[in-house]
Amino acid sequence: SGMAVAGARAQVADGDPNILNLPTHSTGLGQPLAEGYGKPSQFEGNVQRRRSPGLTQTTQASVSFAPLQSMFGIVTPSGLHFERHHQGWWDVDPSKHRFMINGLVKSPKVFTMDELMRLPAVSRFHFIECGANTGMEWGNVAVPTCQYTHGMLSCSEFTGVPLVTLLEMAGADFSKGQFVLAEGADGSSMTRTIPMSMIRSGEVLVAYGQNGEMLRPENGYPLRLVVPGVQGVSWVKYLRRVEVGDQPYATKDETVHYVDLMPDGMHRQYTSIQECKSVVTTPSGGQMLLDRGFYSITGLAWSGRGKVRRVDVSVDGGRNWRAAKLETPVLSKCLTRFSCDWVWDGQPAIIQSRAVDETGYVQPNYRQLRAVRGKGSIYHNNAIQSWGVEANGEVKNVQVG
Amino acid sequence: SGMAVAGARAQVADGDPNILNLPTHSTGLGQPLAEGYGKPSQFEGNVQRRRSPGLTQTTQASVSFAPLQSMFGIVTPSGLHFERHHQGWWDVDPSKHRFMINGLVKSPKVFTMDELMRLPAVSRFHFIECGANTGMEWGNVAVPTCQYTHGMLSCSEFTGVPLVTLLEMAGADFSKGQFVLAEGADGSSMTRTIPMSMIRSGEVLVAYGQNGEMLRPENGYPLRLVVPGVQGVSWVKYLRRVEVGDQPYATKDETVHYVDLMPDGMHRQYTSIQECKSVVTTPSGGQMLLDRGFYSITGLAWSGRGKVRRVDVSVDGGRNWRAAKLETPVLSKCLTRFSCDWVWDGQPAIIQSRAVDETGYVQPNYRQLRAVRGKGSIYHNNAIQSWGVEANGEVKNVQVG
Amino acid sequence: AGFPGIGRDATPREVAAWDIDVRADFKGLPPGSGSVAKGQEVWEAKCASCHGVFGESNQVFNPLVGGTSADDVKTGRVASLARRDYPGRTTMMKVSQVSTLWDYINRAMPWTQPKSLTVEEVYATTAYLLNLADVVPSDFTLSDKNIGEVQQRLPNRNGMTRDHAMWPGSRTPVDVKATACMKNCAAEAVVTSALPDFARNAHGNLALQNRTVGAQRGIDTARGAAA
Amino acid sequence: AGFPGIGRDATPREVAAWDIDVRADFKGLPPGSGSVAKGQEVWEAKCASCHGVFGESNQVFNPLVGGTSADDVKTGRVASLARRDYPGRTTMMKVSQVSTLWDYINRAMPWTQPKSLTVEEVYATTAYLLNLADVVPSDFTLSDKNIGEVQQRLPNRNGMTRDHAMWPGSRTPVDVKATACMKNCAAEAVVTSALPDFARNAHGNLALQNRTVGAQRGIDTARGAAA
Ligand code: HEC
Ligand code: HEC
Ligand SMILES: [Ca+2]
Ligand SMILES: [Ca+2]
Ligand SMILES: [Ca+2]
Ligand SMILES: [Ca+2]
Ligand SMILES: [Ca+2]
Ligand SMILES: [Ca+2]
Ligand SMILES: [Co+2]
Ligand SMILES: [Co+2]
Repeated sequence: SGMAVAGARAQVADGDPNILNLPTHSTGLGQPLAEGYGKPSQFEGNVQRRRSPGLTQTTQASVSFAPLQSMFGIVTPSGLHFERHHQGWWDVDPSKHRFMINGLVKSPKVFTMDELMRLPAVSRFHFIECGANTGMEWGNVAVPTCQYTHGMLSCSEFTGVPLVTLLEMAGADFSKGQFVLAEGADGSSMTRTIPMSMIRSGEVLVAYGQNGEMLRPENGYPLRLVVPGVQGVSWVKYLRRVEVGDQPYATKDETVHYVDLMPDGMHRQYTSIQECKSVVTTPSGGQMLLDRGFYSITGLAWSGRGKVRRVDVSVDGGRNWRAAKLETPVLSKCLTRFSCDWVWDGQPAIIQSRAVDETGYVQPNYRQLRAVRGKGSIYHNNAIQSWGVEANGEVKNVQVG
Repeated sequence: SGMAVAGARAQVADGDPNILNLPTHSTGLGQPLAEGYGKPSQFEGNVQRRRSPGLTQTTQASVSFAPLQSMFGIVTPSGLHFERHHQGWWDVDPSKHRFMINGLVKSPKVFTMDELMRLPAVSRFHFIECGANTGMEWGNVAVPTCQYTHGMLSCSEFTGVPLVTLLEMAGADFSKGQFVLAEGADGSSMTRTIPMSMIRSGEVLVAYGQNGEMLRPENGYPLRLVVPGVQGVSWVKYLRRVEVGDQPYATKDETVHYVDLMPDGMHRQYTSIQECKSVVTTPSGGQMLLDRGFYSITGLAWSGRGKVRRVDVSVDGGRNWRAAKLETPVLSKCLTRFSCDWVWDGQPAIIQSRAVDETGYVQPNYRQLRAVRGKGSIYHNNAIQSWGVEANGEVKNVQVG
Repeated sequence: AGFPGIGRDATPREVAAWDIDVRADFKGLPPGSGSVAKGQEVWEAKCASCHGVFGESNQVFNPLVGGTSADDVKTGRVASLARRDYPGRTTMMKVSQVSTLWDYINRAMPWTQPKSLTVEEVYATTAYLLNLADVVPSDFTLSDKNIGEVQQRLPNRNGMTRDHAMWPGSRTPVDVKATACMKNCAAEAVVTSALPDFARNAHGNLALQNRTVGAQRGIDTARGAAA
Repeated sequence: AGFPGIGRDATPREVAAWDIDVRADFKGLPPGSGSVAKGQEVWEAKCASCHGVFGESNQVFNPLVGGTSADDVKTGRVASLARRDYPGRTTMMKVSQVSTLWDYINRAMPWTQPKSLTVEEVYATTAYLLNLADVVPSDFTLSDKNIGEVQQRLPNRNGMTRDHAMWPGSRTPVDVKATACMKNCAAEAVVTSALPDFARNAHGNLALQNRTVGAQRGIDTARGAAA
């Protein structure tokens, strides 16, 4: 058989030595309080953010991917939150950080972190996905695991002040001011245009909190714009300024990058919303089933347009589908964990998931997506992902047609 | 005036030097990808778990408290999850860990971690609170900050297999088997009785995941019982065994400890459910308001009997109350974040919060609680917490009557 | 719903290796015995360093023995538990089941070598503790045969109740009933307890226990109270 | 709702220090100018080490220049963008607004010293890049006066559309419309793309990139493909 790794079911005639011989931890005194700030088990050393070799020329304009294949539920531990930097990251002194509002406002304003953190805040669970997530796969299979195919995706509880509150304090002109420019304080001073309609809804946050603590330095400490449903580049890190204007700003990362090339050579500009998407994370590419028998296929689904309504799973490459179970709570513009029973009979299989959101949008397969958008876009690849299970238990990234 | 710390509103005549002189991070190249497993900002060094001096004689039978005063939203970052050990903690090798079911079952069973992690899992947000949380305050004010008064409280997204599924696999006798003993694999081999009614509802989990990653070693890696709504000691860590029985087990931590002394000298045994409770975390004891003006009073509310229905806030020591805003989602047996606007006029104030749960239970004040339970219980102190704001901005832990 | 390939039957030896609990009705108690004299020997060798020769030490853990009386042995209620002036609560004051002592010593003691005692040593140290508390005489040998009788002499055997609403499934109504008054409530907002100024810094400098940015700072308690 | 005590008016100097953005309509562009010749000087001193003397380098970042033609300057559409066989996409092929170049060089370049250039240097390096792409002649001086005309020669100025459903508020319907077929769907479950076996280990050993316990393991790709 092809089962290279023995399932951990070691058993001698009258019992497993791991039971019969009591382990040291059952017969000794353990460690004193860990206190301070804790860290994962030594046995979790393989669960790390990673770069994709050769993807970028520098490590300051680069990406590290979250290990989705090893994660549970919907919350991303902040230590594993994906990174995307355009000019490196900084650990900014929050006592010196300032936030400015200018442009079409009655009076431009300056806020300290102390002041921002005194204002009424909200806490909301949202996904963040890089617009280039799965971008390496537009043309063909390029990378082996879901860490690399889908790992520019994370989900956190963000805490911050609705931007609309701050704009109101500055006396923003909400009728002329149809757009907002958000600007970071790092070297790239990342700039992106956000339409006022999103801000007015109260969804866009000037956030300092992530999963109960402050943002991590690599994710924008001490201040980041949170733009639910919109690609990560708009979630400006080290946020220093918001300007209210009457037209979009055509910044570098909305004119040269994060523009989607269509087959006719036209680029779509200001593509922002992350359309409905899903991926099976277990089993997934680069993994190995240890044995036949029962498995729970699980994965993540999300939509930039609201809630996930349904996820279907196929194990025959898309011919037949079953509705998966969705974990509650199902939240808007947030990851949703799904799962589906499966008994593996040892035969080759192709596992897929397909998400449907509350607008009725159905996640497309590669054929459907490429028919409209071709293969050259880089951005916003939300095609159905296929994992091929081989008879020897190896699971591989494949595309089917 | 008593304003010892200047609010960070530094401003020279024509502008703040932190704006006029661009900071290094705006004019240089930042750090390369952090990759690996990230950590908080260097400026967050004060946000740590801490011991309360003199509370325990050893650091292996001891507690470290979560810094609630510095946390946002409802998720506890796993690095700040409170600790309570009875015989120290261990980093158990998951490949050697086994889980056994015996007692009133058709056939006793053994599972490896590999096998448990193949079964259908659920992910749910729940609070965990030590039954002794706030225990130092039964008689009088004993500790200065909400880290020490309420910090044996955390909240995570837990992932695991419903225990009922595993009991069904073993053919448990659900009619005779009204109780279950859960047992850990550490030196203390912690044991607690769980009533079958809770297990049958599907709520009790054999969990391995916490906030998207594996449990932390100090929280029971690789396997922990999750018993929503019930005090932490029942969430047996390093879980090795569950036995189905027809009566409770009268273990040390349900016969000598975690028993609630009543004024008549009687102890309540098997006190398990954490009744409805809340605490204002900001501003809170040991903090200092920097200035008069607007503040958002925020805190946490929870109930072991279900959802929080309402939280009221008082700033005059309980004479008048206003309904606070509750952050969504409001989940069962989970923390709920509340907030309430407040403009501080510089006068002394006493801040309190009072939670009401979906059963209609109202969190009591000290007078009401002590009238029934006296002052000697140690456990299950869910009284309304008072924070006294002095004219100089200092906030102190006080009790009022 | 079946889960093919997952889990297997435990063998009898496996169950025996782990099924060590001893219940209040003594289910799980292995046959055997141990004398107070033997218990004293084991105690002095393996227990006294932490708990003191008479189980009185407060160094490593709270005292195990003390606070019970001959009268408590008769009534099964430890009278000092109802006193507000009694200094501490020992294990022997609280424990209501002798099985609890046996089970816990067997699974968890000695602290640095749990599960290392022989069955006789567990009986013997349990007997020794019971003798220190005057529950059994000095010449007593505790065994699976007489442990039921000893239970009938445990000072606090009648001191526990399950008649409360915090035991799931109990039908007892909630004991503390507050109401959610909103306006002009009957609160005497008089401070009845607060930390004395001299204890300001007893938990360390609170300025270092709060974030250095945000709505508030920690009080610099190293400085002493403000005027 | 007022928030007394929070926030203050920004001073004009503060706004000036940070309000550096230059919009497509040149709002925000400071007056000034810079020649191609000056640009070449600055370029060779401060830019060429990373981007190559002709903006062609792929060492530190993707090539800035290349792939545009004189015809593109006329049509405002870069023809090579519609070709599937063209090797890469340079900045100059994609950029549709000259303001974007000015704004980005001004805020972010040079990479290790962003915001260090004078206004003249920004005009000059922008002019130099435009000259490399044959948008302006070698003797050109770019200024706030003529930049609007230069925009009319940018190769890809007509190459952008906002007519799609992913720009919030757009009324364009969603472009990709799939349906959720459940049974016997028209899927040809034929593998059309997969990693070749020789690339098994190209991302490192996947056994070390998966948890060592759980429903699955990582494939030991250091070993080579299984038979
Ligand atoms: C090295 C120190 C140490 C030694 C030696 C030791 N103990 Fe303990 N013992 C402790 C500590 C600490 C605890 C409290 C554990 C906890 O908090 O759960 C404890 C708890 C106990 C308790 C339960 C008390 C209670 O109220 O929870 C008993 C009974 C006990 N020990 C008996 C013994 C016996 C019998 C021995 C020798 C065979 C022994 N101990 C040896 C440190 C020790
Ligand atoms: C030390 C290396 C380095 C130097 C020196 C440098 N650059 Fe860059 N440049 C980069 C990198 C890396 C990027 C990509 C940044 C990103 O990913 O956002 C870049 C991006 C650019 C871009 C945008 C290209 C695109 O498609 O996003 C322009 C235009 C540019 N540089 C011009 C200049 C000019 C003008 C100078 C000199 C004044 C200069 N650069 C000096 C490294 C450098
Ligand atoms: Ca929320
Ligand atoms: Ca859930
Ligand atoms: Ca098998
Ligand atoms: Ca048993
Ligand atoms: Ca002020
Ligand atoms: Ca501007
Ligand atoms: Co990106
Ligand atoms: Co506890």
